[in-house]
Formats: sequence, C-alpha cells, structure tokens
Amino acid sequence: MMHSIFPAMYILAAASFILAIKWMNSPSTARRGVIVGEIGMLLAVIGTLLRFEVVNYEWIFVAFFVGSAIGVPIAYYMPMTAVPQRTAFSHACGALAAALIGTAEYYRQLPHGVVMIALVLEILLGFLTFTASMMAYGKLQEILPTRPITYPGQNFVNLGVLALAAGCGIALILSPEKMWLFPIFAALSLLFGVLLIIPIGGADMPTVIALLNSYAGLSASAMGFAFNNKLLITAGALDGSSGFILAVIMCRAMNRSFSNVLFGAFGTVQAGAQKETVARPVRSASPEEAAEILDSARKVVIIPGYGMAVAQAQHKLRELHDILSKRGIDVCFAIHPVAGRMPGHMNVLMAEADVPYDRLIEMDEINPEFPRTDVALIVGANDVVNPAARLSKNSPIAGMPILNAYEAQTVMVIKRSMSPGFAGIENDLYYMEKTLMLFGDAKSFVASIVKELNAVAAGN
Amino acid sequence: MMHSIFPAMYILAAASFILAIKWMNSPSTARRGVIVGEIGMLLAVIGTLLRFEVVNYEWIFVAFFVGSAIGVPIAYYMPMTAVPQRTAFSHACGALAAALIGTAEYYRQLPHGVVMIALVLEILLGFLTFTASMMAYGKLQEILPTRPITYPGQNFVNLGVLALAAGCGIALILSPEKMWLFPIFAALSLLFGVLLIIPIGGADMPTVIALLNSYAGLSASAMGFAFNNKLLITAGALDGSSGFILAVIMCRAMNRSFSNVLFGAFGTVQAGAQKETVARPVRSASPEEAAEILDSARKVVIIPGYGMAVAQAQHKLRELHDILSKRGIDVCFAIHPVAGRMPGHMNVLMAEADVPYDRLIEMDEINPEFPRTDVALIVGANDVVNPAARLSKNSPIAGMPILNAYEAQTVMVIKRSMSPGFAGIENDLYYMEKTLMLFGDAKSFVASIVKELNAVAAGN
Amino acid sequence: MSDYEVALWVFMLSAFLGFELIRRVSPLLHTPLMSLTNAISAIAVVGAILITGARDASTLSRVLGFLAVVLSTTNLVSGYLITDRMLKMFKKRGAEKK
Amino acid sequence: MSDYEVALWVFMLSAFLGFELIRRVSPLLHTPLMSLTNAISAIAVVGAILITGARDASTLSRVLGFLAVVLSTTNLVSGYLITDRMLKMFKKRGAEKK
Ligand SMILES: NC(=O)c1ccc[n+]([C@@H]2O[C@H](COP(=O)([O-])OP(=O)(O)OC[C@H]3O[C@@H](n4cnc5c(N)ncnc54)[C@H](OP(=O)(O)O)[C@@H]3O)[C@@H](O)[C@H]2O)c1
Ligand SMILES: NC(=O)c1ccc[n+]([C@@H]2O[C@H](COP(=O)([O-])OP(=O)(O)OC[C@H]3O[C@@H](n4cnc5c(N)ncnc54)[C@H](OP(=O)(O)O)[C@@H]3O)[C@@H](O)[C@H]2O)c1
Repeated sequence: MMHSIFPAMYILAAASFILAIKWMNSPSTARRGVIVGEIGMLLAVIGTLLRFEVVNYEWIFVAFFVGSAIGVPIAYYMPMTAVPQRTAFSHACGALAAALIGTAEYYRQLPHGVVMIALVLEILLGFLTFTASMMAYGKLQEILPTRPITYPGQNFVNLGVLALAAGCGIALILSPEKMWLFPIFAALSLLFGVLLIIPIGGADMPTVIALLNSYAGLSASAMGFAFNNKLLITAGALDGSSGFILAVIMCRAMNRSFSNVLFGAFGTVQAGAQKETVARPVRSASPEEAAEILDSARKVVIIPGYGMAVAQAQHKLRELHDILSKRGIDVCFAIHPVAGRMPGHMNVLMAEADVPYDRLIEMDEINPEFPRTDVALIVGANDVVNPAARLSKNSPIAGMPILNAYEAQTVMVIKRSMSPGFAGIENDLYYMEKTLMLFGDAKSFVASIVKELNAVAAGN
Repeated sequence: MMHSIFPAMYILAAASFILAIKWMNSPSTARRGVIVGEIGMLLAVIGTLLRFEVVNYEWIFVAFFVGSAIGVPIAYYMPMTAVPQRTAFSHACGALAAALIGTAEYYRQLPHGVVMIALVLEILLGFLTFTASMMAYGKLQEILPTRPITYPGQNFVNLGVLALAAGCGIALILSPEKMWLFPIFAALSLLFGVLLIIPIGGADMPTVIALLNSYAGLSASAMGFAFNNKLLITAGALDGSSGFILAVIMCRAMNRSFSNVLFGAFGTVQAGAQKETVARPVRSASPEEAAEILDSARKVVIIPGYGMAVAQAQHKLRELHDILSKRGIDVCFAIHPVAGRMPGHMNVLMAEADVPYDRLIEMDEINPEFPRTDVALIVGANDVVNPAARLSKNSPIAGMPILNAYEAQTVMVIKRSMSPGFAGIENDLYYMEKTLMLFGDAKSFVASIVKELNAVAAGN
Repeated sequence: MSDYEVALWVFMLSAFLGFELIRRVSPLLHTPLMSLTNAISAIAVVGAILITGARDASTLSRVLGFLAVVLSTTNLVSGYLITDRMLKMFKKRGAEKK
Repeated sequence: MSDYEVALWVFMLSAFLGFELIRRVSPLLHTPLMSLTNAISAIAVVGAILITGARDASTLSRVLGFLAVVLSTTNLVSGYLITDRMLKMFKKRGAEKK
C-alpha cells in the first residue's frame, strides 16, 4: 500500500516540474508555475522522507534548517542586479551537492558496472561545475580579474587535465576497489573546472553559466541513473536542456559559436584594434537640451543596456517614461535579447521598476519602427546598437543582430565616456551627424532630464 | 548481448517517432520526418521479430504481404479529396487490430490485476473506435445517410449501453475467469461505437474522426501497459495527443464545444430557420464580366472552400493564379483553418495543384489585408466567410472566426445555387451591394474565366 | 508493482511531449500530420507479432494475431506512402515562377 | 539490465520534452526561468536525504549527505523565493496608467 504511494508522489512531482516550466511561457501563468513547482518539490521531499530506507531524521532536519537559514536571506536581500552572480553561486551549490552525494555513494558500496559509470559521470560533472561556477561567480562579482588570462599552450594543458581526469574515471569504472585513485580523480575534476574558466572573459560568463547549468542538470540525471530514480533523471534532463538552450540562444544572438566562447578568449584580441583610432569629433548635449528634444518628439524609443543595470537607472527611466507618456508622447522600451549580462536581464530590471511588460518590445518587433521614430534614447547600451555588426564584415560582432537605432531621426546616447562596451570595439553610431552624446552616469543624467521636464511642465 | 540490443532498438524507434512528428512543424523538414518515421518503424518491427519469444514466422510474413498488397494500392490510387474517408478507414483498421490483440491476449492467459485493467480498456476503446470509425467512413463516403438521426431518449440509450459495457468490463477485471462475459462485453463495445455516431451529422465527422484518432492512440497505449512495452505506450500517447489537439483546434475554429459536436446533432436544428427567408435580390455575373473585373484589379485574394474540393477546381485555380500574376496582379490564397472538411484540407489540395505554399496565407495574416483588397474571389466557400459569425449573436456559427471577405472592394462568389453550406444557414454576404454571384460549378466556371483572360491576353 | 510505475512514467512524459510537439505543427501540414500519426499508430504491429509468432499460440490467437498483423501493416504501408505523397506536393516558390 | 533501459527511456523523453518546453518560454522571462530551473535542480535533495537518512550510514556518508542537504535546501529555498520575487514584478498595463 505505502509502496504504491511513493512512486505516485514522484510521478506527480515530475508532472509538476513539467507544468512549472510549461507555464513559464507567459507572464500571466508564470506565478502559477512557481506554485506548482513548489508543490512538486514538497511531494518529492515528503515522498523521500517517508521511504522505509530513511530512518535517521535529525541530521536531515538540521540540514533543512541550516539551508533555509542561508537561502531565505539570499532570496530577500539579493539586489536584482546581482542575479547573474546568484545564478552562478546556485549552480556551484547544486553541483557540489551532486558531487558529494556521488562521493558518499562510492564509498558506501564501491559499485560496479553501469551504476559506477553513472557515478563517475556525476562526480566529474559535479566537481568541475562546482569550481567553474565559483570562478564564474568570482569574475562576475569582480573578486577575480575579469579579463581573460591566456598563456601559450593553454588549450593543451586544459585538455591534458581533462584527459587525465577521464582516465582516472575509466580506471575507477574498471576497478572500483582502487580507492586511492578516487581522491586524484576528484582533485583533477576540481582543477579542470578552474582551468576551464581562466581564459574566459568576465563578460562571457553568462553564456558559460548557462552551459554550467546544463552540466549541473546532467550531473543530477547521472545521479538518477546511479540511484535508479526516475524523478532525478527527469528533473536533471529538464534542467540540462534549459541551460543548453539558453546558451544556444545567447550564442546565436551574439553570432558566435560555443567553441568561440569557451576558447576564444574574447575581450583580449580586440584591444589592439582600438589604438589606431584617431580622435573624431562628437556632438554632446546637456540635460536641458536633451529634455527639450524629447519634449518635442512624438515617438521615443528607449534602449537600455548593461550600463543602465550598472547605474541602477531603471526607476528613473520609469519616471521618464511616465512623464513623456503623460504629455502624449508615444514611449516604449526596445529590448535586445543579449542586452545586459544575462538573458532577460533588461526585462527583469524594467519590471522591477514597475514598467508594464507590454511596453517592453522585442528586437524583431521594434526594428521596423525605427525609421518612424523621432528619438532613440540609448541608456548604457553599446554593442547591441553598434551598426558595425551590420555593416562591417571583419568586426568581432559582425553578423550579430542589432537594434537599428541608427535609423531614428535623432539618436541620444547616455554613457560616461567614449570607452567601448563588452566587445571592446568602437561604435560608429556615436560619430554620426544625428547623434548627441549625453555624458554622465545613467541614473543621474536621466534624473536631470526628468527634473528638467517637470520644471517645464510646472512652467506651463 | 542480444538482450541489450532489442531495448536499444525500441528506444531508437521511439526517438524516431518523436523526431518524425517534430519535423512536421515545417514543410522544409517534413519529408525528412517521414523517412525517420519509417526507419523507426523498421527498427521496431525488426527488434520484435528477433525477440526470442517469436518463433513462428510464416503467418507473420504472409500477413505482411497481404497487408502491403492492400496498403500500397490504397496509397497510390486514393484521390486527394478522399483523405477524410481514408483516415476514418485507417483508424478502423488500427483500432480493430488493437482490439483483436487484446482479445487474443485475454484468451491466452486470462490475466489479473493491472494487466487486466489495461486489456479491458484496450478492448473497449478498440472495438468502439472500430465501429465508430466505420460509421464515420460510411457517412463521409455517403454510403450511409449523412444527416444526424435523432430520436427521443437517444442520449439515455447511448449512456445506458456504455454503462453496461463498462459494467461488464469491471466484472471481467474482478473475475477474469468469467469467460461467458467477454463476448457480451465485446458486443456492447461494438454497439456503442455505432450508436455514438448515429446522431452526428456527416459534416461533423472530421472532428469526430480526430477524437477517434485519440481513442485509437489510447487503446495502443493501454496495450503497452498490458504487454509492458514502452514503445507502444509512447507511440500511442503521441497518437492520442495528436488526435485530441486537432479536435480541439477544429472545435475552437468553429467556436463549438466537444459536447456540442458529440451530442448537438448539428445540421438538423437549423433547417427550420431557413424557411422564413423572403427571396432577396442578388446580382449575378457572367465569366466575361468576372474576367474583366479581375483583370482591372491590383490585389486579388482567392478564398477556396469545400465546394472547390468537391469540384476539384484546384488545378484551374492554379492557372488563374498564374495568369493574373503574369499580368502583374498581386494574387494569393486565403486559407481558413476549417475550410473544407478536415484540418489542412485546402492546403493539401492547393499543394497538389503546385501552388507554392508561401502563397497560402493563414486567416490571421490575411484578415488585415482585406480592406486593401480589390477583389475577393470566393470559390465554393460559404460558412468561413459568413459575416453572421461576427455580427449576429444567435447564429449557430456566432463567434466562429471568419475571413473578412466582406471588407474587400468587390466580392465575387462562385457556387452552384443559393443553397447554404455546412452549417445550414443563410449568408448575408451574398446580398451585399458589392457582391457578384457567379453561378456554376467551381471547376468549369474558373475554366471559363481563364479562357476569357487568355483571349484578352492574345488580343493585346 | 514497478512495471506499472514505469509504464505510467513513460505515458506521462510521452503525453506531455505529444502535446508540445503537435501544438507546434504548422496548420499547413495538419492533413499530412493525421496520416503520419495513422502510420505511427500502426506500431500495434509489435503486439500483433508477439501474439502471432509465440511458440505456444492457440489457433484462435494465431488467427486473431494474423488479422491484426494484416490490419496494422495496411495502416503502416498506406500511412507512410500517403504522407510522403502529400508532402511531395508542398513546394516553395522558385521552380514555379520564372 | 532493465533498470538502465528504463532510465534511458525516461532520460530520452525528458530531454526531448525539456527542449520543446524551454524553446517556448518567452524571452521576457528568461531570467526567472534560470532561477526556476535552479530551484528544480535542487531535486538532488532526494539523493541527499537517502544518503543521510540511511540506517547503516557511515560518518563520512552522513557528513557528506548533511552538506548535500544543506546545499540543496539553500538552492531550493532561494530559487523558488527569488523566482517568485521576480515574477511579482511583471505586471501588465492597467494598474499603471490612469
Ligand atoms: N545578455 C546576455 O545574455 C549576454 C551574455 C553574454 C554576453 N553579452 C554581451 O554583452 C553585451 C551587451 O551589450 P550592451 O549594449 O547591453 O552593453 P555593452 O556593450 O557592454 O555596453 C555598456 C555600456 O554602458 C556604459 N556604462 C557603464 N556603466 C554606466 C553607467 N553607470 N552609466 C552610464 N553608462 C554606463 C559603458 O560605457 P561607459 O563606460 O562610457 O559609460 C558601456 O559602453 C553584448 O556585447 C552581448 O553580446 C550579453
Ligand atoms: N475543415 C475542417 O476541419 C472542418 C471540420 C468540421 C466541420 N467543418 C465545417 O465545414 C465548413 C467549411 O466551410 P466552407 O466555407 O469551406 O464550406 P461550406 O460552408 O460547407 O460551403 C461549401 C459551399 O460550396 C458550394 N459548392 C458545393 N459544391 C460546389 C461545386 N461543385 N462548385 C461550386 N460550389 C460548390 C456549396 O454551395 P452550392 O451548393 O450552392 O454550390 C456550399 O455553399 C465550416 O462550417 C466548418 O465549420 C470543417
């Protein structure tokens, strides 16, 4: 009787996870999805606690308590701009958990055959994802240097370490009782995770994190094979495909390949090209002038980018949006798929500032509108509006789809200096006739514009 | 060794079926999908033939031969207009096969418990789908009267038969050794299939067929439970969800519910409403006049419907399309989701006539174009352009999305008479100021227009 | 017990997958989709072969199994051939217009 | 043997399903999606509980299992809470504009 309840709980849990992800396809059902996902997790945990193999509860409940004590504050005090770091940290936790479980299982029963294959995969992926995610966390949090660190023969060293780790793994599969091999295997896996990230620049971390998400999922699936637990397999596979697809989407939106992200050391090479540039004239403007131009426009498209996130300017932009719409001006936000530093980054920040999500327009929808746009206001975005992607063939971002801001009547760009963005290249948009540079921190500059517009409104 | 090959073949077969359906999402990959599906089936059959339980091959190969001898001619000589009938026939075959296998399995081992539950479900669904599909076939082929046949208390009788069948089924599950019950159970299931279809009109058959597809799939899944065969479960579930979703799509496009289709006896009720109509004047025109109007248009939208299929006018329409485009006129086809008598019906016929599929425009895309259209040429379509769906609240098709042909500058309608279409209701479009009725068989009328246009071209 | 559990898992996952896949099929191809799923449902041939080819099959089993193989094969063969026949007709512009 | 066969089936179906589901998620919600899948990946807690709660667990097992439960619970709790916190922010126009 009891025996047939637990499998049913696991099946229901799996169905809940599936529904949770399914309902993420639209903002109107997404919160329902989270609740269903929570129910699924509850079913899974209760179903496991009630299993007859589980007899010892104290440690488990203490662990629940400790975990929640760490998790709740993270959830409530994490600023929305720290989402990429949080994600990396969470992959590190998940992967380490998988690796530790695998280790415990290995020492418990020294399994043979298919179970051992699954365990070795679980441990390899778990440990390497753990260190790689911690490295990614460090780079994103800027504890570690964010630029790629390369040296000659690096790829050989990395592949060598991976080959050694794989060799140990295979040896362990063939003769699991060689227990002295295990610590070496674990250490090599951990080391490979570190080496993997060293040559990758900080700005490529989001793609790497999505890939690590995929590895962490595969590691959980492997655990499912080892424990013969279908729920683990399903949840792991869902997780794995999610990370993989997000990584593909990012790569496609940057028009780059996986191998270019992993081995390309993006962000060093282009440095050379920059020095050749001659100082070219740009037009700049004050907040008052910017306010005046905005006030006389009929259609304004605001393009937020990474700088907007850094400056936390989303609330001020929301104010700007409200004032302008109140004056009968048609304002919307154009969201590039890889603006910012993670997929959906801009959407979350604008949503945080209470901008209704039907004002956030995706690239394919907004691009035909630019010729009819009076002002394109670019706030801390750079690469995603760089016309070089479309016009110059040997630019590092050639072929990357961009927002066609250059087609607007007037272009205004808020940034602090003329320095380049993530891809490290010049942006010809800034030198165009119709472009006005608004130099300053995004938040304070937008605030000045808002103040100016309010003053004008009061004056009327 | 051999033991681990068969499961692998089954997994590959299942993956092939999944890919086959996945690749149906676009015409450019669909043929690849069919090939993969064929490979999957081959793997499944070979994997089964090689299983050690299977020792007796003669009967099987004779059956393969007979089946192919029936199947190949069907595939090559079936006219494209007979697709609905063919589909019904194929469900009948599939469902009968499932029911017979279930019957054989029952007599072979009189199973208990879960296996018996699965068998009873398989047999019930199999037999009822078999007779229901044969009835649907008869109605579509017009061997049987197509109008719904109703009598008082019909729903009670039907539910009663279903309840009796279910009762026998439960009794068999509880005590499978009551072999005398089995023929009664089978007979009741067969009878229910017949009764289910009697009150449903011929034109509702496509929806019913899709539902029967779903039942046939579930029956195959149930067989999988009984035989503990995962491939059967997966393939059956794919099939079942396909039928279900197509039925939902059709119901939604007609703005009706399942229960309305199954118990609504659509096609009788509306007959009364027709008599009240007074003879209203319509304008009609000759092929010469029609050709002239088309020749002076800049944008023409052709709307094919069921009458086009009956008349087999697709090839002539293709000629019309070619001549007009050659003269610089923008011509396309507007395809309503339930035009004709099955989902995708018009698309297949137009494709048969070599019309490139990017000229077939779906409803949501074409509707905004109608105000800019000079001529809407309606060929044997009726309900799908009936403005009553939009304007009159108590029409039987109220709320059904339609093609807004009435917004075009000029509307021309090719049909044989003023008689109504599938829903049996008047169409106000025909009485509008801007509408010209072109009375005649679709094929010959289009042919006359084409001849006329050719003559003009030669004259130039 | 575990057999039905596995069967339920497989059914649950397949049904979800079926829904997602079918919902994406272009309406353009709904008719070929129906005949493709007809062909796939001929997978019942697996059960039919097991019944017909069994060592200890009674005459009844063999006859029923034989019929089932014939019916499924008919579906299988005609289903794939018709689907392919239909799909061959779908062409993009290019060859058409000069 | 049959265990791995079942595991492979489940993996194959789940992976296909995952691909279809994720491809449909609106880009608007990619960030919350990432944190939702983080939360779901905390399902490793199931394995961790089995290790920690086993009758005959060695001290090593218990310590490793304990750590694993802590780590997974952290993910689980923060994953769901953050996802919900983000989603709460997504609003349609209406309440916004007068
Ligand atoms: N979203 C993703 O998933 C993802 C993943 C991987 C990589 N990427 C890459 O990230 C890039 C995103 O493009 P993007 O246009 O959003 O950003 P970007 O190209 O990195 O440019 C950001 C700009 O913001 C300015 N900025 C920084 N802090 C600012 C502040 N406080 N106030 C005002 N401006 C400030 C910087 O100029 P100053 O220093 O002059 O102020 C910089 O030029 C793309 O190249 C994309 O490929 C994105
Ligand atoms: N597609 C599906 O999946 C599906 C499924 C279930 C139900 N339905 C229903 O079927 C209907 C389809 O609408 P529809 O507009 O395509 O067809 P319709 O409303 O049935 O009208 C067809 C028209 O074609 C004319 N016609 C018949 N033979 C002709 C010939 N040889 N030459 C010229 N005209 C001829 C008929 O008028 P005359 O007799 O005057 O010539 C008739 O009015 C909808 O009501 C839909 O709900 C469709």
